[in-house]
Amino acid sequence: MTTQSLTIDAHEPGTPPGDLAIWFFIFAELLAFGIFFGSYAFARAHNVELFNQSQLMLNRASGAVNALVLITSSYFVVRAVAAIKQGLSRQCANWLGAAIALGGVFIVIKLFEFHAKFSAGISLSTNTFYMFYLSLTIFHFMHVILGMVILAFVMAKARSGGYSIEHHTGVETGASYWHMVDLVWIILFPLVYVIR
Amino acid sequence: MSQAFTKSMARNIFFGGATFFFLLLVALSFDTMQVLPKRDHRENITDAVARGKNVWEKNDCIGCHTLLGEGAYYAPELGNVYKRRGGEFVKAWIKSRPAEGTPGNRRQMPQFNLTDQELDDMVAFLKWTGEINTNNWPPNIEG
Amino acid sequence: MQYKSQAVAKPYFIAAIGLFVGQILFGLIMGLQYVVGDFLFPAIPFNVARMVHTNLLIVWLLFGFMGAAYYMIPEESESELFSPKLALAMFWIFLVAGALTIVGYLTVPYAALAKMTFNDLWPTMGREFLEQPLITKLGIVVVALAFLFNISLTILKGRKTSISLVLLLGLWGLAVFFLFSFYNPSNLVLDKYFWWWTVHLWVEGVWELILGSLLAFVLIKVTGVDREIIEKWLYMIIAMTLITGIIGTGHHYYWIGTPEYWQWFGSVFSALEPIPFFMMTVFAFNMVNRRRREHPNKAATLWALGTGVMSFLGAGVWGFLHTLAPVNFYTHGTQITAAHGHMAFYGAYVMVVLTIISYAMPMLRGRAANSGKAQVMEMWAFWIMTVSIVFITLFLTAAGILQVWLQRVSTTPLGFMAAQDQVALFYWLREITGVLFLVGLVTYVASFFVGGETKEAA
Amino acid sequence: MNKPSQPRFVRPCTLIWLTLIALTGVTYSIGDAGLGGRNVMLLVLAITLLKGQMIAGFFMGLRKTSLLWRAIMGGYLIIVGGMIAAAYLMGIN
Repeated sequence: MTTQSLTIDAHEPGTPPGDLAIWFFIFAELLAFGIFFGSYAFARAHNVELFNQSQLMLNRASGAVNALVLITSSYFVVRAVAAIKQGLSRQCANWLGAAIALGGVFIVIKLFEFHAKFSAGISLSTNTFYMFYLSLTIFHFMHVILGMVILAFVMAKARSGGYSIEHHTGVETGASYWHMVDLVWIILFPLVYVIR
Repeated sequence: MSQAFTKSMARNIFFGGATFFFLLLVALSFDTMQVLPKRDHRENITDAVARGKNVWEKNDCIGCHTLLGEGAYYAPELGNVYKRRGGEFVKAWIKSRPAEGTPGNRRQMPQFNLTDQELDDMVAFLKWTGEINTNNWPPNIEG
Repeated sequence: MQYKSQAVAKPYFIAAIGLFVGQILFGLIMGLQYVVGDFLFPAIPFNVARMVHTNLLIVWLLFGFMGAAYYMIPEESESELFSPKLALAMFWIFLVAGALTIVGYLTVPYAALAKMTFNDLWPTMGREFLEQPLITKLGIVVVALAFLFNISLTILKGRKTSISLVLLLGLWGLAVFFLFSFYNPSNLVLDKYFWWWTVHLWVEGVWELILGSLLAFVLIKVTGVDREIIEKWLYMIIAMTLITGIIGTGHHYYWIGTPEYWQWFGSVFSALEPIPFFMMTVFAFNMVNRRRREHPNKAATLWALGTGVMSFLGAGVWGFLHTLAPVNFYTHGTQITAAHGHMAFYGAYVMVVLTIISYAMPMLRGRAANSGKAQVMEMWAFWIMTVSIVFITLFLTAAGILQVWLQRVSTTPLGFMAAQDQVALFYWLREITGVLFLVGLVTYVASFFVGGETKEAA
Repeated sequence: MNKPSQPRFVRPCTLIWLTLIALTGVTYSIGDAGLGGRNVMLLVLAITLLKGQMIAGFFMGLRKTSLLWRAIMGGYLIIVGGMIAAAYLMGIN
């Protein structure tokens, strides 16, 4: 028993799940997004009319659907972590696969949204609102892709039995990153699409 | 026992983060390249402007002056000098620098012995530079 | 010194210090020309002095980096250098090419130099920090490639550590981003845009990888802390550096014709740029506090800690002061930039090169550390130079604030020269502090000639 | 050896998931109704912060960590929310 407990991926009690290094990255990213959100809010304060008007041009429904997609995807990742904690590698990989697929749905919906905006001739230089809208969403979009790549690596390793009840820090690390991507959209959606 | 904070994870974050943000820089630069023609008015870069830039570089003007705020801080900003002083003044000024310097311990500008052609080119370059959309920098005409 | 081939680092370090002295002398000339405008005119006009000052800085830091690599890599790879002869040959080529370039700056009018070196065929000269004639630029590329070839093969045949990997990445990045210096379109905006890909991605990008690995190497040696821990922090620090610093390039794209959105990207990311420097400070102190051995070389430890603190102050704090677009609108291209430049370069790059020299030179001279007397003198030099640079920075900041106020904010703005006359007092103070810096530097050089009892290197 | 049973965090996370879905629906409906103004903004923001806290606490598992970690995340949400609210109120004046 004692030898077994020594080999478990037990991090110090009280620290968040996954590798501590990812949490530095997560908080650095959250900080960058946070400053961007604040900049958006204050830029809006100087341009309320423009922001309110331009906001109406956004596709709120696709933003909301994407929120649902990411929330659900995040939940699937929670199930993946739960599965590996039971030693169920296959289930873990399947839940991750489902989460990645939903990430793909997010990407597709977002691409339709971008396509509509770009074909209307909207770019980063159209006005301050669109500068923020495009910067924030594209920056987040790239994070979704990065998150999917990370989850794909974790899934591949899970599928080949690379994780176990004792050793699954990698799953938790990828999961934590993916939840961060979700968290950012949870703030971004109301801020950019709803609040007026 | 595996650690809660591993070197391999730190390394992955380094490579992943660096690649990610470099790609973002490339993407933003791509957009910038699309927008720039509207801001730098490159259709106005005549041969004279191009030659003028060469004269600017050959005499290391940036070693004393700033141009759009970049360079040395020893002598006035020249990005807006065309607006501030006009082309004729610029030419007369460059031409009239005494080779041995001006009296008193004022800051000195060398005599560069530019030809009339080079002076015209330089002014064309400075005029074009003054028309770049710099987001309203500098704050006032003094540069 | 564990490997014979590490000895090639010695001439590199000596050249670096020699050129450093030259850099400071020309700095003093320029500082005086700020207030006594006709000093040495027309023999050495300001633009020539500045070119010599900045180019010497870059070249001596490169000598320092190369020397550091030649010293570190054999020890890290546990293998002799691939070719010590090539390293020595490159040393002489680089030194002679550098010296000829400086002599060219000083003896021939710049326009004549441009003509002599066929600048018209492929104009690359006359841009800040990249004033070197085309042939010198090509020479730098050749030397860099030979150097990288030598270092890379040494690493390939030996042990591969994270420190040598990071150093190698930094050095390759240095060479790759230098290639942008060959791109000089007649469109000034494009020229400036990609000029920063050399300048910014050097000093706020790949050079910081070099800085990090040098510091990590010395910290492992002087503290005896587990390599695993130090390398893990190294990765985290440089990860944060590039995460913030790459898009941080945007803080140079506010007013040079580039689109407005750079004001947001540049501000957001460069506001985060102090974080890696802060981590570096914490890292250096943390490792020294957790040290497992008392290394006899106290001076090297002091330099390492100094690098942590001063790079945070100079690059982190002084950079942040004027990096936000609304502030930069007023401070862009003033003495504030000069203030930041001086402390950042000293705190980050000068100090880290002096750190590795301080650690390696005694070894190269066959002892674990210099005598107590020599170390005390070196530490005096540390404090004199560091305090001087702090005051130089403070005086330039004061001059800059006043300049901004008089020339840009005031409702009755003064012209450039009129504003300069008003702040002359601060330029005098800066020049006096500059002389003090030279005193520190002379003390530093003298410390190499102080004898006394030393222990043989292990 | 017996397989361990399903971890205890799954059930609360399922409830959190459903709550998040419902709250997203509320936010969307508010947007769809074109509602605006100070009180609506505060409501939407409150919902957002609540959702953020749920994700951080349950999905990310921060509720089981030490006070420091919870404080960093909680502080982050409060500061970002506070900035958004402050800027909004500034825009009204």
